[in-house]
Amino acid sequence: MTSEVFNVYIAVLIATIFGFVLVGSALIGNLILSPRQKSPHKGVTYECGMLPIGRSRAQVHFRYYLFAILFLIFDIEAVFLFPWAVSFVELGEQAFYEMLVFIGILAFGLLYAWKKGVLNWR
Amino acid sequence: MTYEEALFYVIAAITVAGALGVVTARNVIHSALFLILALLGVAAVYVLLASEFLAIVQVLVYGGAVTILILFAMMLTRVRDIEGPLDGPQRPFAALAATVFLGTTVLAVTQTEWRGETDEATVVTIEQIGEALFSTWAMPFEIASLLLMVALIGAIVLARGEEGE
Amino acid sequence: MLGILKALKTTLQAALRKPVTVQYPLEKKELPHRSRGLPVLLWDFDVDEPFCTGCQVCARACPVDCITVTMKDNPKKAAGKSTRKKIVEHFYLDYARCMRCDICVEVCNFDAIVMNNTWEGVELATYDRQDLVLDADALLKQSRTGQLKDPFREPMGVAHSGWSPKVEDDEEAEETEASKEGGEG
Amino acid sequence: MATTDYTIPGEPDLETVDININVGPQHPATHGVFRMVLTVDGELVTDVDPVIGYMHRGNEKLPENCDYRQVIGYHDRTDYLAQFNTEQCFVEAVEKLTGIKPTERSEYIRVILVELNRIMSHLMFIGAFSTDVGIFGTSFMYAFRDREYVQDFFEEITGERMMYNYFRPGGLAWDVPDNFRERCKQVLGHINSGLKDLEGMIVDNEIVLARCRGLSRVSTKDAINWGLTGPLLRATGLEYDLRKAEPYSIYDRFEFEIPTGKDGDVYDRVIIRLEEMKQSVRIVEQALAGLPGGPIMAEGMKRTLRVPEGEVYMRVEGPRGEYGVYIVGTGTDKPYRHKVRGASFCNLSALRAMSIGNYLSDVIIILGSIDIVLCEVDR
Amino acid sequence: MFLLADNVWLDALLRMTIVAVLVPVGVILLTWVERKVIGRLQQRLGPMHVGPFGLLQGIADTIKLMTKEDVRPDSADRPTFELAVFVIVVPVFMAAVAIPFTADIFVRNMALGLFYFLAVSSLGIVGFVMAGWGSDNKYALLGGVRAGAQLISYEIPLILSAVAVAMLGQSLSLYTLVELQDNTPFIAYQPLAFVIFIIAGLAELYRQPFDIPVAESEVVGGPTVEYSGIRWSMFQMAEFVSLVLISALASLLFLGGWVWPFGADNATWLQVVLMVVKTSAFILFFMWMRVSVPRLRIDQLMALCWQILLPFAFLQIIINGLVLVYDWPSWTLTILSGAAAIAMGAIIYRVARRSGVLYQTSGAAEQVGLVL
Repeated sequence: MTSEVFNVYIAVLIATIFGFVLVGSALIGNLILSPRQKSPHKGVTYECGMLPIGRSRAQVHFRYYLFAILFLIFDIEAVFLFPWAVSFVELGEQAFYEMLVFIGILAFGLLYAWKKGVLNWR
Repeated sequence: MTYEEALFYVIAAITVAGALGVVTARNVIHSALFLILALLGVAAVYVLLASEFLAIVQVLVYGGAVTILILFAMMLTRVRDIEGPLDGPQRPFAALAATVFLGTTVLAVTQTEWRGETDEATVVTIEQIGEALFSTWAMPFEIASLLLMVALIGAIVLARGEEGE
Repeated sequence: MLGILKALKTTLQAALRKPVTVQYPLEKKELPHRSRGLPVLLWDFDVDEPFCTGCQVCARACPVDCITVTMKDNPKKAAGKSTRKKIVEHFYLDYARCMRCDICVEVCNFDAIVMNNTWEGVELATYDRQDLVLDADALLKQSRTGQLKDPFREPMGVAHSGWSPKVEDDEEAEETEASKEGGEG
Repeated sequence: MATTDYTIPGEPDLETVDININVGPQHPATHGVFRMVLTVDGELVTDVDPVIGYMHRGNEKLPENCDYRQVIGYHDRTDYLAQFNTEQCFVEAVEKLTGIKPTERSEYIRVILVELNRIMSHLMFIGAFSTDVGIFGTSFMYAFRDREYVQDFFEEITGERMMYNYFRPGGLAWDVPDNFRERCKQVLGHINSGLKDLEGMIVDNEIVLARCRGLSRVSTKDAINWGLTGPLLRATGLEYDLRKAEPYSIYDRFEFEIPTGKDGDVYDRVIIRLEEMKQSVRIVEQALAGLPGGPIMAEGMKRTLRVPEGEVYMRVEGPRGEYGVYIVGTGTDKPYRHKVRGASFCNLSALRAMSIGNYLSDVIIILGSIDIVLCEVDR
Repeated sequence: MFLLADNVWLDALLRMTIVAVLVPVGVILLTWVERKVIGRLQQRLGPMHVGPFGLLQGIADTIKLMTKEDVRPDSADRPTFELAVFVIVVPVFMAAVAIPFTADIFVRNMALGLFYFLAVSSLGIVGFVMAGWGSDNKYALLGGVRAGAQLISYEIPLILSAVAVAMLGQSLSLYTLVELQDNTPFIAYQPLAFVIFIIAGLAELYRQPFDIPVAESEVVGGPTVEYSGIRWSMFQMAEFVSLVLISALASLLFLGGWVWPFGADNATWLQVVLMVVKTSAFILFFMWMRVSVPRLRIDQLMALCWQILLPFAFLQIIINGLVLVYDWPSWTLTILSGAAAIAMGAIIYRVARRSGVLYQTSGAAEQVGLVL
């Protein structure tokens, strides 16, 4: 049984390596084939043909962080949903209502966010 | 199964390297990226332990969600490189905390009765997890939802405070 | 959702129609008779010399000053072959500057210049801008070789005085000339 | 590890700093070489600084050294999407100053061409605007497909696809070809079927509605104060069209409506332009029906046109709004002063006020909805 | 499951080699198909010059991209900038492991295939944020955070609609889920989940109308703006491969994969044909969608996700739970889910037509004290 799980993930390991190899070989191929001409203007970041004004790595808006938190919470909920989805029929009513309560509590959180206008971006 | 062991050492090395990178990187974004490496390494260790579900959860929650959260959090601040070691008056406390933590970890590692070969690790299917979660551990499960909701509301309250300023 | 479905329907309908693409270098649209390419000079086959007398009217009328002309005494007049006292000596036209306004054609008193309505000479892609400054020989080429079949030369506006009524003759001459040259070449 | 310090000396350490972004001159969404410097807080635009002048070619000054015929060519290049409209404006200005009466036939042909040109310009607008909204080139292709028919038609008449140089004080440069009527009807057919495509893509599309409705609302009063003209003004609900308000040429002979909006928002501006195309088709049909024969050039025109002393301001309803020409004649063959009022320039002046506080994506749409032609702005 | 070789390592290597060969070939072919399809939908011809009907256009493009100079901004954060490409492409490869193409053709039949696919494909998001931040370009930064926010948000409805399907099959193995659809595909039971899946899938592929991160008229290509040549083509490759994977997943989950309508034990060639037809139907639909609709705005996008798709995805799960726990007949599922789908469409329709969730007057100039 262990080996079965392990066998599956060998393919994942190899896929990972293949991904790296493919991208790497493309980049190396490019390195060999491409011309290289240094020019100070090439190194300037694109900003519609003008020199960039001020810094580029400014802070992102707080809004994005909030959505990341929302995502994290619902992601964790989804993690709980998966084992439930495959077993709730066998477990019967009780499991269903447990999940209903779980979803309900989180839905309340979503509703709160909604009411507070967090989902409205502005 | 020697190659499994070999694989373990490789993965462990990557994980540790990632973890070291987190604390040594001078740029916080680089630290966050090293953190992804370490977290994914842990996921790989879970696979070696035949805990498929846990590994995927690790990838989904830590590899995807937490990383993005951290990256966004980093990008909220003024990202810049930190030159030289961070120092401050709390240095002795940090040393104490680190020592205690190290001691606990060493104690835990040495005191645990290890199950033995990976071969013998019990494979828990997702159905079993579901069963356990919704019968034996139903109460903690519900409490987890409350915890999540509190986290959500907390974040919103904080954010609104931020916006109010 | 309905509006999006409508948009999907519209694109699907368009896909069922015939594409409108003309694959340019392989197939070329037929140019209308009046098509206004770049100016070219005409060749008078009767006396074997350009119509242009170098009078500089076009150079003065050109809004972008892309024409430079100089004039000289016509040697053929002295020989009694031509009625033109003066003839063009140098004629430079900068295609890069020309804005194809047709005014030079309109003002020319001798019908010496027309707008090119063939596909010849429309490619302006050169490696050097200097290559786009054409002299009299180059400007006369299309007329002399017969590439220019039927230029649009209607009386234009008030400024136009008489133009050579020998369109048919010119064309015949052009064609015979072209076939002659073709035979020789 | 890179050891760059991103802090800027003198800046407080923990304060959110807005980013300044150049949009233009080399940006896919700024039609032409228009540049605006946006100050962005996250996705919201807190300030807009329009920068113009990249296309300045002295189009007002140059004609002061040209005779009146040469100026027509420069007018083509002022608003390169509505060449006939600009030519008409200039030619009528000269006629007004000299007292020349253009012939009946040439007036009709002018109206037909001008209205077709208006359709062409609006097609261009719809195409470019829908690209701004994010339709992947589809409406753009449809609009250009139909524009091509009109351009072919114009090429058959004038010989040029864009810079026609066809109108002359007193009439036209030369007569239209014999199959003018049939070809014109063909073109109208293409336009009518093309308009259906464009309406299918844009009108009632939920995403277009969601994006454009209520965006950058302008009240009539504000619009007048800003000097907005054309579809931007009509979108606010004011029925103001120079063709009706101050009929020039022979516009008083045709029956057409002035489409107006309610909210003055981006959506209204788009719908109005779609509607105006239909009205233009109506005018062309009427003009085609009434097209008389006769000469195309007024009697007694001199070889060199000399304009008497005096000044004139002539304005016409261009696709973008009021296009005006101001000429001071001194009895010579060249204008002493030549001034152009570009509709885009005046409309663009409201950009800052219309965009501030909107999303970055919306500012692009608002800019698109103004329908600027940079050559007309910078001249 | 049969092995190509005795050794599991060798077997995995062989299978992945096939995938790794197919991916570039498929991507080259797909770019051609996409350009042709879009061309036709816009009444154009599309590429015509290289090869018959421009068939070799993709190869010509590849050669061009390969021999292009690799330009990197001097101010870019080099490790982040360079690694971003890997972080975007590798998860796509990892995700490909889980997708079975027919009963016999797959890399690995995973017991938790669906879960694994969703988890792994979420890793690529990090790559976009990295690319955006590492480029040291404002457009890239804006595009990067947009990509991050959009992709994480739509991950949730995507996962939830997949959970709804998993509930029907009581399994997370894609193989099992497909085998269960020999009579009726799940789309018949789950129209709502299907609609949510397609919308969320489109958003995950950041294609129109959800191409906000790469919006050309706004952020000029977003995170990819500073990437040139082969690096840029890696983004393109990742996009196309995930397009195929999401399409394949949609046909597996909702259209019965290789099973429906010919039953579970049809010939392998028929299975291949079925899967190719279904997958390409989705791909063509996505391309069709791409040319037909405008782009949403970021706040509308978020509102659509969190205020419409998410509640309805929960609704679908609850409907499924009720019907399955109380063992109601399966047609109730169809009716309830269908009704909910229609309700969702109606809500979107109404909301788009009035000022509301999707559409807000952005307080405009008054907010900054500028009175028009």
